[in-house]
Amino acid sequence: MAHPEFAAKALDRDQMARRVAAELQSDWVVNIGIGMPTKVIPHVPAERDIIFHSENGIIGMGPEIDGVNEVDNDLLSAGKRPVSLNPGGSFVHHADSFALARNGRLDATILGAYQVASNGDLANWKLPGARAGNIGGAMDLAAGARRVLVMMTHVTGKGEPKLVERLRYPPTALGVVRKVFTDLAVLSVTDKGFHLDEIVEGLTPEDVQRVTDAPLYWQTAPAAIRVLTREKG
Amino acid sequence: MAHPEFAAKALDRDQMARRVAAELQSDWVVNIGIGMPTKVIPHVPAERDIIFHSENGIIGMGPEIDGVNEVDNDLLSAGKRPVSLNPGGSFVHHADSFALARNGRLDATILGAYQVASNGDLANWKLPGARAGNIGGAMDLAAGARRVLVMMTHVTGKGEPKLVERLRYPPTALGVVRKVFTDLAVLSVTDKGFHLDEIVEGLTPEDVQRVTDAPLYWQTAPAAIRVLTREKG
Amino acid sequence: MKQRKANSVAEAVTGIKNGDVVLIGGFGRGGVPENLIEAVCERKLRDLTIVSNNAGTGHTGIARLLEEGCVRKMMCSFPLAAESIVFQELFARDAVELEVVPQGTLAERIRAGGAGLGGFLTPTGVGTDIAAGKQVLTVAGRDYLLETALRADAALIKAHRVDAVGNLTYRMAARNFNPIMAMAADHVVVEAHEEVPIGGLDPECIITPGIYVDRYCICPKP
Amino acid sequence: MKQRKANSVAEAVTGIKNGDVVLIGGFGRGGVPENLIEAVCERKLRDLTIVSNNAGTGHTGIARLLEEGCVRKMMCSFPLAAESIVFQELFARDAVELEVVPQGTLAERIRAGGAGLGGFLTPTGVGTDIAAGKQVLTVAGRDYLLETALRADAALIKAHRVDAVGNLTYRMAARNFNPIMAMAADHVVVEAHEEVPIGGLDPECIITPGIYVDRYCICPKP
Repeated sequence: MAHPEFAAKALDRDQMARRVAAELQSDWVVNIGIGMPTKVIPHVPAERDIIFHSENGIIGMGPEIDGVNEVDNDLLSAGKRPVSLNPGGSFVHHADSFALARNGRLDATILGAYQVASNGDLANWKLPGARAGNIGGAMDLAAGARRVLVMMTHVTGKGEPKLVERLRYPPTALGVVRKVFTDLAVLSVTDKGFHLDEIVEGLTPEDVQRVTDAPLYWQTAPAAIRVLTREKG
Repeated sequence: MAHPEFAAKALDRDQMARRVAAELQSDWVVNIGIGMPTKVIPHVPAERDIIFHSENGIIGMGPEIDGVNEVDNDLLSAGKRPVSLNPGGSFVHHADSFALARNGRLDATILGAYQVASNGDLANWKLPGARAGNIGGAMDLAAGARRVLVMMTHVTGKGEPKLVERLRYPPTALGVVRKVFTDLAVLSVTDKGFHLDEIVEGLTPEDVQRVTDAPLYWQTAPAAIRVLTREKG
Repeated sequence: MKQRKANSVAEAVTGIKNGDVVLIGGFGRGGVPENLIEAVCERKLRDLTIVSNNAGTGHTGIARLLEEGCVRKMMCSFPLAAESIVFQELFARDAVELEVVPQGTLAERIRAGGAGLGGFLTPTGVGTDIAAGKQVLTVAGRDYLLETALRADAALIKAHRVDAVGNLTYRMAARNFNPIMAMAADHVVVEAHEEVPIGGLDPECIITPGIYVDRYCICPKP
Repeated sequence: MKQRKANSVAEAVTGIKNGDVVLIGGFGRGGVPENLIEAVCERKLRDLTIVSNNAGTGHTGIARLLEEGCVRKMMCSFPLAAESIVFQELFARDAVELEVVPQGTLAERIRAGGAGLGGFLTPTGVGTDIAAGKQVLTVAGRDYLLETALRADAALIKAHRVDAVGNLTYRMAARNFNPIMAMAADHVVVEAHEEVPIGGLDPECIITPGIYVDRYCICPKP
């Protein structure tokens, strides 16, 4: 959820998905986590040939299929929604699927998060003090992918910053996040902390800093987030 | 090679293979090592359904094919001789093949040996003092199979005993050998050392003891080795 | 030939015992041996440890096993999905134990069990709650957790095709945990959609060799 | 789409460099990428570490690499086969280094490298010369050697069929080390018997997904 103050200017989920899609480069192998990240696939520019991996053993996963009557449980995304297999795709068992996650051939994974710290620490599986949480494939993907890209709202539903100086949530992996895509900004994790790469139109760097619980640094004029159109890709 | 004194009474390789074949029980999965053990397959009684494994990823290997003109290098035994695949057979890669070797589903492996000690230690890869040796799959098979069956001559070409109290050769695996099939006798490895199960016809237990470098023990009259006929099975 | 085929689903699961650690294939609703699980429920077994990626959906399958009180402990990667209502209710009142394992580590622990290994070093979980009580070893300058192999008494497997030798193929992403679980249990029970004659499966395309299968039954795809 | 197809065998191997650790598939004469090896020979590279089950046969393949002085070190399980005449001659006069690795440990070290693991615990080699200098860990009362993962700069792979995406199938026991080696190297080069259109390989029967393949060339089966 966007910070109430900036709600009107914040990107919607579709726009966020477009921005993340634009980040993915030709010939990358990209793992798609559950939730918001699954929206990225339909927005990948047609000329970029990207191979999507789903943790449940799909290499060459296509977009989720909407509006099907008969769901085939044998071809679901990690989020358990019906998907297609692209031409040239294949199936592997779970050990081989996570071998890929840790192998070095996975160019990127797109994950949701509760918090990201300015040193790249990621929290996305357990609430503080909770007795249990859902790890799923996130720990392996975060530890193994070449680039961990996080896609999340800039603040919680209660307006609390999710970009922080030190995690207050139990970590999923340490020092792994490369870039964060929120509804307000795109930020890189650097040796000096969060670098503000892009801002949604109509906000200033200082606006973004106010809803972020870690120091940001930026060039004189960070670019506007490039979201081309609102139409479905 | 048989001890010169007993050469006339010793089993030939074909007879040894018959005796080992008789040991294999229905529904066993049996790995066949290189050399002498490959001769076992054709002698398995027809009513026993045994699945042979070859370390190079063949499950359901048939016997070696003699006298073929065109050797297909894509279907060779561990000893690199052309073989067939039995109906219901399949292929796995090397990591999966050795997963099977260590899995517990491999009922037996049949290996050759330089020496076997009365505590079950096996030596079959390296000569004492040598700079290198051929391990192949023997260490994994010896460590992983449920039953390690050794098939070897009772003494070396120079007449030196190969059944010993303590290995003088570098070990392949410790305490693993279950049973030894030589050209003179069949012996079980027990907590009390080598038990003489069967003897080739015409020899006494004392004869076998004389060419063995470890104490043997036996019942009043060990059975004669059961080798039914000399014809090819 | 070893008689692997059971005449009914009920007959197929007679080898599962009270107190068993049982691997159950599937990811979400894909590749779950639902008929075998239901048959185990009918047997009213107790003190099972269930190893599966999820902790049940709705009131069928693993959820029913939980509901009928068959389960002492769950090992899974994603216990608190919206659909795992039975598990969450039991867990809230301490009526079931839970071990949460990262999904890739769960898969690899099972694979190690199936490969006769004692354990492995993984980068997953270093510096997290998952590392508690585990040895950290450094190889070539990188830290790894030592995770131990997981081997089970039994496995319930969902396959697509089977032959009388027990060879299996799977269907699309329903493959998931099934092939590695089939290697990691002492007693492996399979439900398959259809049976083919021996030789009816291409030897190049058999995913689980029949040597890992103890019993199978046929449950046609609905 | 990534251009994986090379126009010639020579072009396929241009990514191999002096000093590389190179995995080479095959067991005996089955599944050996003979054309790729010959092309590497032509490049007169130096200081290669070759990882393969055997140490060459006669004067071709790995034996020729050795004979031409390209190899600094061999890692294999069976170096002294009757046919490895070139290797044995070089080894006798200390002109090549040797690391002998049990075959299953070799396969598993490569598999661990391909699976992003740091190492694994194996029962193989406990109490033998192979254990020298290695850590012994006890899990559930059994001793295991800690063996480390093996990852390479390059791999030379022999496949049966390939499509433009790089998906591979193998032929019978020529599969052997090839699929695990394809996962364990930064630069993977394949020779395949034949090319099929995308979609020409059954997704259920693809053994090596194309994501692991950097280059391939076609060398029809003789």
